[in-house]
Amino acid sequence: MGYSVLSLIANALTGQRGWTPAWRDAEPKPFYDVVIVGGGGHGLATAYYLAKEHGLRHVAVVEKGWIGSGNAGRNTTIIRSNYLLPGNEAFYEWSMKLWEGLEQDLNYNAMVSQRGVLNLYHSDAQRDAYARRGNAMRLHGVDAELLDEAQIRRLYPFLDFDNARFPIKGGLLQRRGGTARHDAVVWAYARAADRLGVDIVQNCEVKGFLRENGAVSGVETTRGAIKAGKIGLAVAGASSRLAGLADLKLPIESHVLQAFVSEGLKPMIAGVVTFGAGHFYISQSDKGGLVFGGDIDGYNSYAQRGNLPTIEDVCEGGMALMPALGRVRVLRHWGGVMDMSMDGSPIIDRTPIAGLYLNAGWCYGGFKATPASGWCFAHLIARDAPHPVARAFRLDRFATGRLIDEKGVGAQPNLH
Amino acid sequence: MRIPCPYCGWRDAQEFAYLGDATVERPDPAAADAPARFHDYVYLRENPAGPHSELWRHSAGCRQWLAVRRDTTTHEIIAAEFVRGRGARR
Amino acid sequence: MSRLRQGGLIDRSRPLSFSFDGRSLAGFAGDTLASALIANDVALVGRSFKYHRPRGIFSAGSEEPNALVELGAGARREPNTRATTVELYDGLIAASQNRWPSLAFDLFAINALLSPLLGAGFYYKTFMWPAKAWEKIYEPAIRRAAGLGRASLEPDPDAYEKAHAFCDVLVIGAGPAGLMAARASARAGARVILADEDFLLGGRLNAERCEVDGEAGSAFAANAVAELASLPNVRVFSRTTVFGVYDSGIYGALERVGDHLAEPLAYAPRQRLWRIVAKRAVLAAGATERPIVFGGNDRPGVMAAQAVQTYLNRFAAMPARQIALFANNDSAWRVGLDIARAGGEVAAIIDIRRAVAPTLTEEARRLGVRILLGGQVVSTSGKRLRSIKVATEKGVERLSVDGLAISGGFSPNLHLAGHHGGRPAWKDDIAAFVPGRAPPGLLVAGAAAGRFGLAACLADGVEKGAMAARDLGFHRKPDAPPRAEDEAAAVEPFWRVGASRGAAFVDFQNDVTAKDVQIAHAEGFRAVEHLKRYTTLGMATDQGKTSNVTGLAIMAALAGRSIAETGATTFRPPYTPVAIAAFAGHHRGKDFRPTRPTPTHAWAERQGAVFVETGLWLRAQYFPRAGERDWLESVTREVKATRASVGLIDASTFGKIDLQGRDVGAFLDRVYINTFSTLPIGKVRYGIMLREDGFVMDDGTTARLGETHYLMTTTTANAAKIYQHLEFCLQKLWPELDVKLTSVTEQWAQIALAGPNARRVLRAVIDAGVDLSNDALPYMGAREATVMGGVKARLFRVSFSGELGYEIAVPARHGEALANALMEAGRGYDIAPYGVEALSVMRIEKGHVSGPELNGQTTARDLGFGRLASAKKHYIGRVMADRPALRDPARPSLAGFKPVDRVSRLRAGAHFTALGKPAAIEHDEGHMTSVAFSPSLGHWIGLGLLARGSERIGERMRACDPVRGGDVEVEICSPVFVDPDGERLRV
Amino acid sequence: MFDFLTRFPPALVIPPGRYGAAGAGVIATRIEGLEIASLAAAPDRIEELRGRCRADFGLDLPAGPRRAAGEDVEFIGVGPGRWLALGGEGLEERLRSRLSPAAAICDQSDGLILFDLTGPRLRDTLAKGLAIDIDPSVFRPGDAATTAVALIGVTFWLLDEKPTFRFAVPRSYAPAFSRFLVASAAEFGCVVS
Ligand SMILES: Cc1cc2nc3c(=O)[nH]c(=O)nc-3n(C[C@H](O)[C@H](O)[C@H](O)COP(=O)(O)OP(=O)(O)OC[C@H]3O[C@@H](n4cnc5c(N)ncnc54)[C@H](O)[C@@H]3O)c2cc1C
Ligand SMILES: NC(=O)c1ccc[n+]([C@@H]2O[C@H](COP(=O)([O-])OP(=O)(O)OC[C@H]3O[C@@H](n4cnc5c(N)ncnc54)[C@H](O)[C@@H]3O)[C@@H](O)[C@H]2O)c1
Ligand SMILES: Cc1cc2nc3c(=O)[nH]c(=O)nc-3n(C[C@H](O)[C@H](O)[C@H](O)COP(=O)(O)O)c2cc1C
Ligand SMILES: [Zn+2]
Repeated sequence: MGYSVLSLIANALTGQRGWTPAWRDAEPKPFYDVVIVGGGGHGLATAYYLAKEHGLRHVAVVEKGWIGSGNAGRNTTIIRSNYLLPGNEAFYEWSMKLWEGLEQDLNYNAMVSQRGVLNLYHSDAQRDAYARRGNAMRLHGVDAELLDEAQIRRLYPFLDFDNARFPIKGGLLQRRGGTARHDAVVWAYARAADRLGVDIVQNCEVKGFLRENGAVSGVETTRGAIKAGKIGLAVAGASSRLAGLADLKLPIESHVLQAFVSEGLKPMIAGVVTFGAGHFYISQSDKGGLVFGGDIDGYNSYAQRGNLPTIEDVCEGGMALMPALGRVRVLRHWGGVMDMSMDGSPIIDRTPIAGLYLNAGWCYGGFKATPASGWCFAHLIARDAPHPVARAFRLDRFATGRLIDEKGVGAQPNLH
Repeated sequence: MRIPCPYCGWRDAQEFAYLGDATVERPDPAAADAPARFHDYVYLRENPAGPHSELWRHSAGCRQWLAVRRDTTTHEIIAAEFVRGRGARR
Repeated sequence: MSRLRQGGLIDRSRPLSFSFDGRSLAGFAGDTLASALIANDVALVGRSFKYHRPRGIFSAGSEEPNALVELGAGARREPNTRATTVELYDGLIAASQNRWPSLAFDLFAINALLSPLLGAGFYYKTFMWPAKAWEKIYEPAIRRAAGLGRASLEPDPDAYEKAHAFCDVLVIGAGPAGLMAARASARAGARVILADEDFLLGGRLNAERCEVDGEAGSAFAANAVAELASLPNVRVFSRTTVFGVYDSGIYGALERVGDHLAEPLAYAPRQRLWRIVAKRAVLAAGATERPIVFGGNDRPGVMAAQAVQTYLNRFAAMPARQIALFANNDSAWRVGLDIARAGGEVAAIIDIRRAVAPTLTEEARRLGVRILLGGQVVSTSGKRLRSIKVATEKGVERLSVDGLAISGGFSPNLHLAGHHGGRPAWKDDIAAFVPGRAPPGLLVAGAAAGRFGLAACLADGVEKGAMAARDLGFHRKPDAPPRAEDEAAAVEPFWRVGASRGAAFVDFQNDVTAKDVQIAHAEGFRAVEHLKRYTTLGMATDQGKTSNVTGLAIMAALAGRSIAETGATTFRPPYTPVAIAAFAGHHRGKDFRPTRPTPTHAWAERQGAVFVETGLWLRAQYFPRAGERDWLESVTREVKATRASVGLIDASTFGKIDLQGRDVGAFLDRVYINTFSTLPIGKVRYGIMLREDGFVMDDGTTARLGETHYLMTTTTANAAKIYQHLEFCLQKLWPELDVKLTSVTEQWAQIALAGPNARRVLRAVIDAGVDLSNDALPYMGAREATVMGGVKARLFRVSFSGELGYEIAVPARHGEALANALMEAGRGYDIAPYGVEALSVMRIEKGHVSGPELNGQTTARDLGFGRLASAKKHYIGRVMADRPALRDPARPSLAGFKPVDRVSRLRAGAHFTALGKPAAIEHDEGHMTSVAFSPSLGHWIGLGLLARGSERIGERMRACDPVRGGDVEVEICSPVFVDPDGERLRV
Repeated sequence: MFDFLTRFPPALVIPPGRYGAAGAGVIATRIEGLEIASLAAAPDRIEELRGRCRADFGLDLPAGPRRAAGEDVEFIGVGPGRWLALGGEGLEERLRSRLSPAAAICDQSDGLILFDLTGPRLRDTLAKGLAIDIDPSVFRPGDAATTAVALIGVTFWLLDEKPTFRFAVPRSYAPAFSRFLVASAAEFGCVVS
């Protein structure tokens, strides 16, 4: 059923009996034109755009658990397109554009909220680096403003301006940045894809690949073999494991990133704020919880949980930035396993194995990419050619040297 | 997480800096296929779900580089030893 | 007053006064805020999250979903505080929250009327039109209605700290199981820590009428605690919640040191965050009672049966005048009996079961309590509970009650056992989850392990405590567990009254009803985690301690699955919410990170320096003088003075690494792109280091002090990183090399003296006999010497400023004296101390690269060091620097820039685009990295990275700076603006 | 944060005085007059160095994080093949003349600031920063450790059972260390002399 005020009223009057599943819990069929592995945001968006933009009718998404159980369901929901390097900026801006029309396109309120993303700076050098980035954005036609301390004070008067170890000198603001309700994005894509005939197969873990003449021809799953014309991997933190099943080694390490939510509070923090002198960023969810995070723990992990040093480090950053947070309590903290790529940027590319396509390496920033990642991955799979805005995300860039290293820290994933 | 430094004893992982995969060996830069081998050395690291050999430096302690065996699914530390002297040419 | 005349573990000799919503009330020491409210007959305590329904107190512990208050005022205001865990103190101020204008009359209560519209997921289905209205209208309205309490916007005035503790066995929870576990392992000789979140230890022993070893339970607990506290190998922490299990036996715990006081004691923190490193742990956290789901089960006056028992026995407070009980298990019967024995009026014990142990029914009858077997409460009424309707075989009956004690059974508090991802296992006989695979070293005992009888808990505690100790080599035959009885504890799984009317709550705090679970089921959100995320079941501040199991049991029934198949959601820390400030401890404000002063800090301060944070260091930025209007004027003066005569700056923050050994030269050849093995003794050379991926990592100078002795300097920012890198090379890559590294950064104060008069000034401080002539100490020379009458020193004739320059290093304690001596010696030359700003101006004038150019994205060729790289040797990064994209001649490379209109100001971060082309990314050719106002040239200058920059001298470009509204036409020039041939260096 | 700390500029070591609650739970004394040097030996020369130390100083270089003290010099193990030496005037020269080139010797007398800490509540205070078990049953006189306290790298060793702990703190971190110490000891009363 289509969602609208009317459908809500109709159901309110009939005791909520009219609702039907948002997506079918499909049984796997023996063959699909395309099988997407991974029912996170990226996999589901890919399937949706394969069906919608490229007219594919036999597409399945296979997910080892429940959809959204990976990073799509556990990220801090920040969306923005404030990148520095050309290979990135055009792509993330395309994603931003898709976010801006997403809810109407999918008939689902994913609470895309453009409340502004503010990156604070604390030194002249940092200001210049942000100016460089803001200018790159503006040259791309993207909104960016460089604010000074007085402007920041007006926006967030309760930051520590007067007793800070690293004084706040200003910030880079992208007003179009903001947040989206992460789980809803997954459900919205699933529902929209399902309506276009995509099979969403949950509790179906890929355990291996079927091979014919060197090419992949299907997947072995916990629910049997599924043949496929093409296979797209969109398994976020598990990319190395899946690629390993096809004897591919990727320039990726899996690391844990933690996130935090506080108890619910009345509105306090309007947009997204990031601290430039420590590892801390924060926003407030519509429910009222302060959602925040910081640096990755910094060691390879598949455990989906982290440790106290990072938790303390994040909260130290929080207190340094906003000493009014003191009595706000951490309600829950958790971890997600991410693909940290060797230059901090993603990969959307064919693999050396015919029929196998790769969408990986999103590090801690792939949520905002969800729409464009799906869009571009669908394009690549359907047309066998990279989408123009994702052309830089090649797998061979490590060999050619065309790296996209926003931070300039080199092949050291735990520093990206 | 705590790591048993062979010199200092059990210490919080916070005292250590992490570098990752300890199994890669720096190739001979003079080899004919050095570019390909360096590519693999710099960019392709082991990333197993399970026991992993990895480099940690006891930065806040004895400053030694350690090879630590650790399970990436449980964070259990299986063993730790100095890299110096381990397979080193004397 | 509902306070009983006698009994309870409160101290009636210590009355306390407090206020709730402005009303002054009284309680006693030993009360919680909740028990004091009950004793004052306050039933309405808060409003619910979504529908703003009136709510009272439901529990007596940290599982409380309803009674959340704002505690304290002003900067100390603490939202969402559970009244049930707040220890009462004199002067306590509490206020209800999430209501407007008042608790009794709340306008948002209209939401309750809309509740048919606001079912699970309603917001995903609407508010989409028009698209722009979300941020402007819908979202702000949703946000204002949501949230709970209000955080203070003022800095938290209290102190917090962290601490570490180590033990053999950590026992979590000091109920019967925990006390026995602690005693057993302590008696065996283990180092034990016993922690309990309550201020009174004993757990249920303080709440139930029971006997242990012939004593009242609470007395037994007090004695056991006293024994433990007296043992040297035991530490007892009360008011301490163990909130998380981390790796390698690290447990996070929060001690509320001063929360039971109006203000923390002077010099004591409010809270202390403990990292407890335990070889073994015993989780003895008890069990939480579950409500039953039926229409109107959230009304003030409906309370968990165990909570009623706690208020009665521990706090001597009777929660209501006429109380009915509604249960599916034996335990609630004893609550009814306790009420009756204490003189309360029990309206009825309603049990869904038709058969109940005769011991219970007989005792109830004896006390004159009415029994309704096979009965179900189908509805309730009253803002504060006035009556309930009960359905039995005989029909529906209305009972007038102002209290309803409910019990749907018990859920073991196994949260901590699940923190490493182990899934709990369902046990039908007790209708509960018990711990599955627990974190390594963690044992579970007592009710937390699903053992609900007192004797069983005591015995289990002894066993687990002894087992933990034995595992660690402490062998001692454990004492027999104390004598006690296992009361009847039968239970029949029952979740929800199917035939009930009105909103039936599963999760009280998030207002999740049985209907919401139904919607989730209909819409396919059937996986427990989908159920949780779609309905928000279990996501409130109580994390579903009372609601999760019920919710998933209802889903299981709808989906036709067993509870075991349905499974539970993931347990995550913290067990109860922890203040952000506690995790931060001392590290806030100026103590967020250490501040590192330079050796001449005090001297610079006396010179009037303005300081700037450079990493952890605090360095002099510039030295303003009276009459100067702004920093630019001061900096310009400092540069002019230095270039005209002489200036000095503290350069101690550079990393200094001492290298000794036979193979240092060979080693340096492998880590620098240029050659150092050939460097003569007494000489300094500039070097570039690459990362293994071929990009520049750092630059700096290295001096050869002896045949086998070198001294390297690194940039301030990279000092630790380079040291680590060199250690890596030596320990991992080339252990055969004889090179010993020692950081001497802290040992030496290093002052750079620069300007045409530098030699003259230096002469005045250097001890006699040191030849400073150009021949004896030429440019890039180094030597040891003594200064100021015998202070050992090292002289390096190097220059970042481009002037005749020396860096003089002395042991750090002499840094200040050296600065003073140089100032004194330079007085006749108008010597000027200069700061990092002037340093930066001079290095830009000289075209020296620094942080903004060494940004990790540039190659040696980009920066003009292509020719420095030796082709005759291998070095780190060489192979990868040869990749095609790194050799691309179109890469941006270093060039200089001047504004065409010389009065224009340049700004770093501007992008270069072709003149006459639109300012768009297609025409982006690089960016300005560093700029300065050049006092030497009288206009702004810049360094930048521009595609083929070095080949385009003389061309003009736009420097676009839209974020600052600047757009300046610039001319490309050599990056060296001053003294291109370096003549001034060599004089 | 304790208000009284805000009176002191973060770049300066907290001056001598009494801080916090009444009493002297912790007493901190800055030690001056000792010279300090670092020793670093190549792995294949450690035995040689040991021999020379034994011969010239009558001391066994500790093989682990421990202290070996003689008449006029003491050695603290800080890593494999690495020691700190402490002694009276001319230490560096004495060491160099007897131990070079078996070890690289660097003067650190100015690089490290020494504090002696003692008092009945010292262990409780140190527990607020040290992630190391310093219980008397575990950490005994003569034991040493190099670790971090409140983000500050330190080496410390236990001199006696009173207990007196001696801390060597990098010079530029001494102010931060003193702030940590005074804040942590405030509840027990802290005397800085
Ligand atoms: C704590 C945290 C905070 C973050 N914050 C942000 C943020 O603020 N902004 C932002 O832009 N990004 C953020 N990210 C990153 C972002 O969440 C991810 O980059 C993005 O979600 C990854 O894409 P995905 O949604 O498709 O991944 P996922 O949701 O992880 O999808 C991958 C799916 O593949 C499934 N899968 C794995 N193996 C198999 C198999 N063998 N067979 C079948 N299925 C399999 C998994 O179960 C999973 O559901 C954050 C990440 C984390 C962990
Ligand atoms: N008859 C029944 O159905 C039934 C059911 C459950 C319990 N009980 C009774 O309850 C008692 C159970 O004994 P027990 O010792 O297992 O539990 P308990 O409830 O007596 O004690 C648990 C203690 O752990 C503390 N605690 C919980 N989580 C904590 C944490 N994270 N950190 C610090 N402290 C924490 C609590 O404050 C409490 O004091 C027995 O007397 C038993 O008879 C009876
Ligand atoms: C943006 C965001 C907001 C969240 N808000 C809450 C919340 O209000 N209450 C809650 O219990 N958990 C909240 N969570 C955390 C989830 O409960 C859960 O921990 C997270 O999605 C990771 O899943 P896992 O813990 O099941 O592994 C939130 C998570 C995110 C990403
Ligand atoms: Zn160590």
